[in-house]
Amino acid sequence: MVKKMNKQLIEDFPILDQKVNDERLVYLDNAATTQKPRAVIEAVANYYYHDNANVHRGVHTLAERATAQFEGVRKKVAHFINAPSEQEIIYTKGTTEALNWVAASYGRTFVKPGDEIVISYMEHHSNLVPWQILAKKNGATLKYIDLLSDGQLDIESAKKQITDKTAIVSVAHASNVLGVINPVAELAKIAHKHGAIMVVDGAQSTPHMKIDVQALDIDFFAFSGHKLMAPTGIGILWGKSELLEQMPPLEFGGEMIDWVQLQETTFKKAPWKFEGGTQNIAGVVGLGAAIDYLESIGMEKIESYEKSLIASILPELLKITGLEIYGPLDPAKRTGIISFNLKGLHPHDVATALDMEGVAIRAGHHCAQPLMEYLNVAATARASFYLYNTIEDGQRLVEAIRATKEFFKNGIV
Amino acid sequence: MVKKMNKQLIEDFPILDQKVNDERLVYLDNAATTQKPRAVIEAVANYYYHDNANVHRGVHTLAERATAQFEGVRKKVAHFINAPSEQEIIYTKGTTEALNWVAASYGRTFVKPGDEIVISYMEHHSNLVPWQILAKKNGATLKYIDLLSDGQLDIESAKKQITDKTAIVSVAHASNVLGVINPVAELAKIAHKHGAIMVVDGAQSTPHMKIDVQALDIDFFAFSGHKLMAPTGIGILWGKSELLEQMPPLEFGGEMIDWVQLQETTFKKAPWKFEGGTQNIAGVVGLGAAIDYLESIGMEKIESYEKSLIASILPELLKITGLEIYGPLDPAKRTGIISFNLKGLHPHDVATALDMEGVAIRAGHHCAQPLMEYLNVAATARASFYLYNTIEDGQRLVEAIRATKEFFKNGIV
Amino acid sequence: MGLSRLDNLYRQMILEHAAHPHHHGTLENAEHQLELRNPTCGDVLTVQVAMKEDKVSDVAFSGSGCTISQASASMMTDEVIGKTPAQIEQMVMTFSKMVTGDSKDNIDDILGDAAILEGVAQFPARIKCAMLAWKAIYQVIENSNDESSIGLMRHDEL
Amino acid sequence: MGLSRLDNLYRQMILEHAAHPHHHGTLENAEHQLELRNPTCGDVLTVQVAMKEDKVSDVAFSGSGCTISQASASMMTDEVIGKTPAQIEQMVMTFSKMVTGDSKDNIDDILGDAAILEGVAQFPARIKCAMLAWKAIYQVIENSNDESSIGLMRHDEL
Ligand SMILES: Cc1ncc(COP(=O)(O)O)c(C=O)c1O
Ligand SMILES: Cc1ncc(COP(=O)(O)O)c(C=O)c1O
Repeated sequence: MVKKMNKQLIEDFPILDQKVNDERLVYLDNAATTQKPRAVIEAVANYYYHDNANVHRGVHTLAERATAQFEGVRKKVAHFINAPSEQEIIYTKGTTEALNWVAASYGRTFVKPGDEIVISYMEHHSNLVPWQILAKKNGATLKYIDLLSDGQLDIESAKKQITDKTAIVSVAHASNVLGVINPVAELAKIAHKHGAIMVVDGAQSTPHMKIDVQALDIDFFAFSGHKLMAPTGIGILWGKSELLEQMPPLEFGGEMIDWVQLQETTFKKAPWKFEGGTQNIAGVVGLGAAIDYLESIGMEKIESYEKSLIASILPELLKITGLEIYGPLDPAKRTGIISFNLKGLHPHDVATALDMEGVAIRAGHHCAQPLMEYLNVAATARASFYLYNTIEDGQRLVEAIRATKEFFKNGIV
Repeated sequence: MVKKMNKQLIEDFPILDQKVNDERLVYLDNAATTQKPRAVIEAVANYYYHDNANVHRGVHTLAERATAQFEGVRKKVAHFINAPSEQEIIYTKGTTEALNWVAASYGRTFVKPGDEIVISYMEHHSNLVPWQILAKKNGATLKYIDLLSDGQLDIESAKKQITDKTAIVSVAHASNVLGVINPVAELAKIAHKHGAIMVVDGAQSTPHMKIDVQALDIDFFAFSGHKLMAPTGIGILWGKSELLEQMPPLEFGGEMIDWVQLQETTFKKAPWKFEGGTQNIAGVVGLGAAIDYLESIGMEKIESYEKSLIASILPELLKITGLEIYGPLDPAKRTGIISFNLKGLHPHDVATALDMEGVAIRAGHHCAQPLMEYLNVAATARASFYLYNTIEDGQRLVEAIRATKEFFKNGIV
Repeated sequence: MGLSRLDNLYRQMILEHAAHPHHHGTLENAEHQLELRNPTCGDVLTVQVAMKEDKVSDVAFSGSGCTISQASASMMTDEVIGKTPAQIEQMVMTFSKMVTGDSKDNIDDILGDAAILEGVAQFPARIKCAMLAWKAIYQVIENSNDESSIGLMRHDEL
Repeated sequence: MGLSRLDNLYRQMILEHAAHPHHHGTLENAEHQLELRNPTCGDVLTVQVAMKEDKVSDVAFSGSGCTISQASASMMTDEVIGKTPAQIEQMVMTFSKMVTGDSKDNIDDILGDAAILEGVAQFPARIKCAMLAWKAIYQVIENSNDESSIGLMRHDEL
């Protein structure tokens, strides 16, 4: 089934049907951004070809059509992550903006001097630097949860770090380096026990598994459209409405405004109060199409397909001598992200070599410099899989790594 | 010539070739957002079909292609507004975000208690509320420049309001209601004489005329892509590099970061330090295509075409008894925006009636509530023209207004 | 087609109400009052209510607005006099469903003449205009324990 | 094609420099020093310089990095010894133009063995790696009035 599903799927992604350096492209940089199915690209184009107008205030027909689509996607997103209401769905530029807004609006309003903010060593800079800045501004302390030796979050360390002083716990649902899935529901319980709120960076989980913000019992959840087949420039912040109602807006102007006088202004309620200026309307339409596409397959099916893919590729990679893999080796505990290093070779050299073989991976610190330090590496190579990748893609990766080793064999040791 | 240019042009805009309420669509809501030529829609689609990848950090071929396009557009934008360097070009979500960033970053850093911020009565909420909030936060005073009776900015009032206490002057280059073009170069001179900086909201000027930020001798300039045939969700903040270098970033994470340690972070320099998280890459590509499209025609030609269009339509509108037009009547002093009211009819009723005739206009306060109060109206109807509009479109507008008057003749007085 | 379709929206009775609105003005014996703004178009509407034996005994509205909002306010005032808060609540819900195109069940019974605003459902941009007065009376009734209250209409509500 | 194209980048001499870099380590008599980071990949490179009669008399580099950055650093150290600041400035500019594909004019004359890094121009993602050491020596020379300095490499510069 897995194979068949994939053969059909690939035809939906014209970009994959190309040669790079004379080899068929194998795109394994999905943790950075994903490719878009024809359905998404065409939804955006069709919006511009037929319905484009500014939303909300228009009285004319195109404006009504655009507004209906724009607000309709809010419902769709709410359903997609099982939010209780579409009025808790805020459009943002992406995960980074979403997390920054939580830190700058909720954080600056409610974090007091002496409070603690707890994150983990595996956070992406987008879920780290905003908290650093907040801690500095508000006189709070930023604390880090340790990792176990296989890269899993150390829940015992979490229990120690989260105390009655903790105001905010913020952790990635899935790591963009280690591929590990974190126990956010468990963390949320601990956080709530101490009166803290639980923020979840869903950038690397939402594309790959069914999200249920109510079952996780968390307070804020952020993700990016471009990592789940939607256009660039659109992301989501979900928050509990009790919290959203208490938060000040951050960008002023346009539809977020209720009433302006010369020296005073009142704002709409959430989600609109956060959406200053003309939004990325076509991006929203594309996000709706991407969710439709993913749901037409089914998030559970996507998750199990990716797990089976990883289960078949990991053992092949492990056979390569000198190859070290970061994160847990049990496919049940991880997503389709595999970070690795080849002994004696810098990941940049590996990535360049793989690119010559048509295999697109990433090399670097993956916006997780503290994690690199924690792992005691300068950088890693990272192959990240998605739904449209096949077992053959995994084989191409393995072969390309072997060829790379061979090429450099006589070079540096 | 004007006529011929237009006939060819219209074919570039498939959306215009449709019926709305059984009438051929006449789209006159361009001040809200503009339609996109096929070249822009296809540039976005082609980006997704061939080159889509995340920018900057990638070592592989697609990432290089995406990065080259993304950074290439920065050069194009710099040339488009005659900025001295592409490193002064910051990607934003749109004008609203751009102006908010100036207020929140430059403003909060440099405005002192007792300082004054000077804007005009005709500002869009996006160039008003951010300054209101800034004034409150920093203990400054927000002051307003008066308008002349025909809606032009009163330069004598500007000279009175701008004093040695003034830290920031921020004015629209062109009004989104009155259509009037403001003398920003003159204002900049006054501002600089008093040691204030000059911020210009270019949302309604950039689509319609050649912009030269150096000739205007201003300090910041903001505009939105979607108002000049580019996709939604992308805009530009230009600022002088001496100022940008002194400004703190506002959104943290991703490519804006230089180096992260557990409790400290350093940032890249401008423009990158402002661009947190994955940007609207496809939007940037589309903006590049829109600029190419506009420049292939020529901004001077666009301006003169629109002026000739307005010159032919204004007299026809003025012949309609009971129709009041806001703003100066001299086409040399205005852009293609015409705000009006029909005596005894609410603009919402007018807009609905016009929509039945296939004529898309806007009705409301146009995010300029203080201006509405200043004009002593609750709302206005607004027809706004662009390059692809024709003299026939203007005639359709005039006929539809006449028919509307007729329809309501026996209704309300 | 053109303007002929407008007849569905601007029925003669609606135009008459807008031109000569009923209960337009202010009440001397107002016990409850609410001012609502429609941020989309700048309309302001004030509704005043007097109650007797838990029923609306008198009502008035003031403020400017478009044909639809004025006519709807005028019709609303006609219909709510003599009604209990519970009845009015049901009327507002029914009206809301009618103009959003959700359901036309019992509109004539429950809304009386105001059922003529049914045509608004075909003009989604005008739903807010039609709802303004009904939203106002609803909030007055909800807050009728307070002496007087002021609120803001938001396009997203109801 | 595959890995065969890699030969354009990883020429034998480059691999040898990377495996056995020249002037790797630290100087005892360093007068000027600069640490540069390549934020893209996490590489850190320290360059130390000693001057005599306005010429570079000795140079060393330390830090880890990819094949390209290590080989480039090694070649740079070979080439700058005995050169004046003005000459080094010209070398850095020439190297920068070469690896960005701008111009190959006089690369052999000006850059010596380092001209072999010409192939980097076909691998835009690796330009930063090749530039790191040259950028460092440039900044050391520019700041050579200061006793010692520390700076950050930014991918956007040069
Ligand atoms: C004069 C003016 N300024 C600012 C804006 C805000 O632009 P945006 O909504 O694209 O952020 C607009 C557009 O509505 C405008 O007309
Ligand atoms: C775990 C994680 N958090 C946050 C982000 C930031 O997402 P974006 O760049 O779309 O804002 C990313 C993606 O790079 C990520 O992988």
